[in-house]
Amino acid sequence: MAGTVNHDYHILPPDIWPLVGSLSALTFTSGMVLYMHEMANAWLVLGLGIAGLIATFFSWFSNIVKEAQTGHHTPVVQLHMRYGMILFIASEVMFFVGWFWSWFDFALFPSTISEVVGGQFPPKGIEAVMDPFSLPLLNTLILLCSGTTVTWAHHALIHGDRDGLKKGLWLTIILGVIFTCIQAYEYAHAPFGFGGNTYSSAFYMATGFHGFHVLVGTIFLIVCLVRAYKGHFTPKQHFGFEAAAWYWHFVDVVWLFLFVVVYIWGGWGAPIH
Amino acid sequence: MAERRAESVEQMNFGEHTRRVTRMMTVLWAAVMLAFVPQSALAQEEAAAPAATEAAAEAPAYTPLGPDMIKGQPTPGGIGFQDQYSETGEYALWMHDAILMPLIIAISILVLFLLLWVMVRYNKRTNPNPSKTSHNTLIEVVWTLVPVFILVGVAIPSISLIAKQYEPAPADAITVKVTGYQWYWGYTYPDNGDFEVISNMLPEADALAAGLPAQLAVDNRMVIPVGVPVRIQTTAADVIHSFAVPSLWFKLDAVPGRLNEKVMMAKEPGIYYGQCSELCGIKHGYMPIAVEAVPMEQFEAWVKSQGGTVGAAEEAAPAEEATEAGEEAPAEEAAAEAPAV
Amino acid sequence: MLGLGFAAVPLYNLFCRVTGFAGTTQVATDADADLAARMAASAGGRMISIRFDASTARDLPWTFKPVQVSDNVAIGQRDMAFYTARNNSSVPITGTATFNVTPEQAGRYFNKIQCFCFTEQTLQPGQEVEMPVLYYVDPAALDDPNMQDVEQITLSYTFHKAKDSAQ
Amino acid sequence: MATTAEGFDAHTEDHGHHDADHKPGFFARWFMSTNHKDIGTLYLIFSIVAGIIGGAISGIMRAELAEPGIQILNSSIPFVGVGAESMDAALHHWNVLITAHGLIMVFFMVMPAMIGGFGNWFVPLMIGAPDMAFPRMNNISFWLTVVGFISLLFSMFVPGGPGGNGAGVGWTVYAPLSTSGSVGPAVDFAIFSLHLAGAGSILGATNFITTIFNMRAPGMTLHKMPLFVWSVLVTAFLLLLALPVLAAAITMLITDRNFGTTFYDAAGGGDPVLYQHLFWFFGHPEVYIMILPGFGMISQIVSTFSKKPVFGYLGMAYAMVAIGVVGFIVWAHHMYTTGLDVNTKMYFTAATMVIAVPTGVKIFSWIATMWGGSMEFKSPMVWALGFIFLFTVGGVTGVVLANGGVDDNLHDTYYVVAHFHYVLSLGAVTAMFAGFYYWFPKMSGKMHSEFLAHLHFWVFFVGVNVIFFPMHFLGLQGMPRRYPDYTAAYAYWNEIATLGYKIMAVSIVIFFINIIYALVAGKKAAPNYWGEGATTLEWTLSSPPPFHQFETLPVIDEKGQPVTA
Repeated sequence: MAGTVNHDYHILPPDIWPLVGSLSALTFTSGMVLYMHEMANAWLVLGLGIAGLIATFFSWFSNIVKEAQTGHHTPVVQLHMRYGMILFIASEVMFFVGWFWSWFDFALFPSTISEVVGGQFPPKGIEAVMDPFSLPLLNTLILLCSGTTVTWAHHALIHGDRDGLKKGLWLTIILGVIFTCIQAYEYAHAPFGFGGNTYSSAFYMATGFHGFHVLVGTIFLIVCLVRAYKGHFTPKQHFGFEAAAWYWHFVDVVWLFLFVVVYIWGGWGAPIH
Repeated sequence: MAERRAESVEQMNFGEHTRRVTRMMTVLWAAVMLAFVPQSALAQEEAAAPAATEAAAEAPAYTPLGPDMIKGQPTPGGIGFQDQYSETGEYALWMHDAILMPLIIAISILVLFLLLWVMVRYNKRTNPNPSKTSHNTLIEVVWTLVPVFILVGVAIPSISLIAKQYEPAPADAITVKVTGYQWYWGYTYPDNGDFEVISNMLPEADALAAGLPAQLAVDNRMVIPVGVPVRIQTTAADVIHSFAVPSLWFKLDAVPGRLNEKVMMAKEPGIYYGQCSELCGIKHGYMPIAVEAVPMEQFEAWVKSQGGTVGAAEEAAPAEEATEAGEEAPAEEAAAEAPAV
Repeated sequence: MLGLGFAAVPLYNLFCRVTGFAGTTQVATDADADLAARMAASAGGRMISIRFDASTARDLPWTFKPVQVSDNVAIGQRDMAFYTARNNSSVPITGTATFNVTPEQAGRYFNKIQCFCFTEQTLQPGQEVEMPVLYYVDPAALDDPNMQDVEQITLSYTFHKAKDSAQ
Repeated sequence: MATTAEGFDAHTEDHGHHDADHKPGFFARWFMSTNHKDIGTLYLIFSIVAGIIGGAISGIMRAELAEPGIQILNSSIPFVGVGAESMDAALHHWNVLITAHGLIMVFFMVMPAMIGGFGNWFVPLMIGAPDMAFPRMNNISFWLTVVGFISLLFSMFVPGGPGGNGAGVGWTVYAPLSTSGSVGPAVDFAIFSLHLAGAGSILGATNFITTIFNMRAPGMTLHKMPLFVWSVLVTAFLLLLALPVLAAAITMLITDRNFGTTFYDAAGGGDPVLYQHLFWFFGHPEVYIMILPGFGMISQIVSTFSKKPVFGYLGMAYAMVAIGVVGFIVWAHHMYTTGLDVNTKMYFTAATMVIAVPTGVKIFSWIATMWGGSMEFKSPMVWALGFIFLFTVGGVTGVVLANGGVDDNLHDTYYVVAHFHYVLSLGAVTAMFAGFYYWFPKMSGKMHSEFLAHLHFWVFFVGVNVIFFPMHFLGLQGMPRRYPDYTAAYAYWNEIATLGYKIMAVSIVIFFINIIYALVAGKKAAPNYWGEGATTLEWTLSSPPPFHQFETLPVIDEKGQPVTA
């Protein structure tokens, strides 16, 4: 203990962003409350909160990138990050469990509940559901495809093929953006509105939160692309990229569940739009 | 882990079995009760004597029970359950007083005794050289298995108690539909002309003036016949309430948009108090429940005094009609008959 | 892991039970109903009592009642019941109904073949409608030990103001 | 806050002989911290502040309940909102108080102290790690908890339900009382408060699991970890898996309230009982989250002061794992009266009783640890002994409540209140005080007064028992919980309970006197002030430990003891 550090862990200097981030989160949620209750200055507060959150994420992750570039991310620190990412994804999975729980509750037992739903699911009020084998199937293929392109990028990276990495990432991002656009189009042209009954509530909230995760995943991949252009990743050390890829696969798997459970099974027997 | 999971599966099978046994027991019990009913009815008349004699002249006129007939209410400084006036209540009370209480007191005292013992025997002065024992597989297995056996022992009466509480009411049982409102109760008697009694808490001064307990007394009680199972169906009009009568061992949530059902039975005539037991807003504490159990004639008199009907009449006419419609008219026609909307 | 394996069975049961399996009425087709009637005929026609219950949410100024309080039907036999609803307010109101069946274990055997007007019902001021329900009790109930003691099944409807009802 | 901080500062100077002990300035150190010990200290201070607020609220509640009728709520006491003019406002205020008391004590007192405070301080120390795996994320976990608390405070000053300001929906926030039943923004602030604190806890859980899996000192296998670390590990998993489900459930509340979804609204086909399922799927693991770290601390303390290794170490560790796992499949025992069908109720009765088995293993193993030991009755040990007995009493009433048939009478009565306060207020809080006295000198470098700590124990022990034991009687007699007012028959025991509160309040004053005494005049603490029984790694460090410890990682031998160089 003579003042020399003899371990590979990463000891960090003090940082202001956790405090800023938390206050921004509070500003954001408070802004949400103001907005939901149509109170004064809602947009101002909400905007401030979002701006603060964006600034926090930007600076925070910039710092992590800088630290990685300056060699602070020893193998054990990289292992931390792997664990951290896996656990974060595990908690995300449980978040979706909540939404699927309500979906299954409504779909399996359209009951305790309701003539509103006509004792059936999708409920009577839903005149038509989306055809799962039209746009949703296309979206499934797009996401699956993007899963392979991101794997391609990963392999290219491991084999030192920077060009392949960039191409793979570009493709993945483009596919992600197309997915989001199709999803937006689908929402805009859905044969049922938001809320008002169990089907559309659970449908929009589950697919909506998935869509949000796609958006986050896309941004994550864009960051990776930018970093790839800056020459950040090496065949040995590229956890930032791997985390993005894991996250993307998680988003992918959730979509498969959504596609099978919500689009195909959940809409079974209902007239198709 | 595996052991424990398997254990609970076993308990469940065991539960099935117990329920069968319980069902048999119930039949036996019902037979015995039949034998007793006339006697208890006599006893009731005695108990209700003062009220009955006055009313006797004009046959069955209804007189609300007075404060002397309050049976189900907390006692000042009481430390146990309220006295129970129903069959399930008595069984549950036995289960608590004869099985659970002795068990938990024994466990607590055992732990206390062991703690005191180690404190006296194994402290710094009496045992300066600590042993280094850190394992003893046998004892660890013992203190895992013994609680398992004890719990299985507790589970037997527990599961049969649940089975008992879920016995459905007979088809011809009087039905009371209890609706929770913010912040009062409504009691509907669909079999007796579908009138609704609205029950609000009596202001403290009025309650005390009438010799009734404040916070519990209500303006209109829920009247039920004594000695027979009553089908209670609960629902709510706004938020979740809970219909609870401790002395009849009854508690059932009233959930909006949903009907819950359970049997209530009072063995003796009397007034049984309860209170709303699910947080339902500002006056959650001010929507008490008062159940008044009276002999059947009194009950019928009360129903008439509320403008209700008594007897088989209520089932006959419309039901017949509906049956015919259902049997003769195919679905499509019926649909056509119904006003198109 | 082994523990989880063992837990799977009760967990599966649990899922089915907890999520509200009981209390669900089934929607049946005419063909189902015919089959049920034949099965019932061969089983000897045990009777069961059906009670009809109606509630209204507090914010809906309607009178909503069953026409008949209860009815005796042979298990498996199709039967029809009627409810009436009346709008007591001075504006048109759209209501929707929820239903469920008690006791809990009876829900899975209570089949509605058709029920006509409960979904999104708009009533003009003072308008009164009669709404029929065509139903039968599945003879499979006769084989369920949980149903042995059930002598009466309650079909309960609650009318709420429809979510998007303008008022 | 400042006093304590300076106190900590002042007495670490003599260790400042190298780079590792170079401390940042005041603002950087306490608002931008990336040091697990400082963050732990912040958590403890925050938890004490929240505890004072939550405790003051329960004081108002007990004062109101001292006698029948409404006395305090509608009298004019110049305190947050108390002194409502109309009766409705007074009654609404009552609901706001019970809601705030529950949420504050659960999310902002017990959890921050147990996991954030002691977990942050001692998990890295006990496994021989220099810090947590994600020091910066550790800090945002803390600040998210703080802003969550602030959001809850906001909710008290904006309109809630009919009747006044604040969220009066109970800590369980049951729909539809929390949706159509209270339309004001207060409930939204309260729900977002849970979102924020929950996000902090999930990040914290990720951090703890990573730290425990990856940063154990060389030679410290999972089966050589101190039990406190085990308890935090299990707790972190419970947090990680349970909290997101709560987040989903309360997000559904938000959208039902504001965006027209109908998850819990029967009018749109939804089901109010669905909320209860989702809530208790989180809520039951949550109660273990609050008690498991306490189990861990008690194990350390009992072992230390018996001068014996923990008896049945593996059984103890896996009992906690079992409690954690079973905790996920018993949730509906909180819902026995909602109209569950008979089979469900039987299943949950059986499954719930199973939990008594691993809990029993823990109790008996603690006693067996003391058996044959050479016990020293220092203050932490006295608290630990108190914990074991009180937790047993709280636990056995749990066995009573587990029975679905019996619970039909006890559900939502004071018996339940007594039960969960015995395991939490007398269990978790007692464990926290035990841990506090055990480690306070390690954290501050100053010895507290053993006399005051013992006095604190006895006054507290008497006080809380006088508060909560009569509540069993009230519950058996049928008094429902969440009532501001009651019939005269309940007056006797309520009055006694309020008396108990006063006694308990005195004990808290003693606690603060003891802290002040220690910081001002306490003797300097040696590295291992508890002597030979204390064998875990934190005792190899100075008191307080250097700002950055273990710059050369300790090595653990076969027996689980550090190899001395």
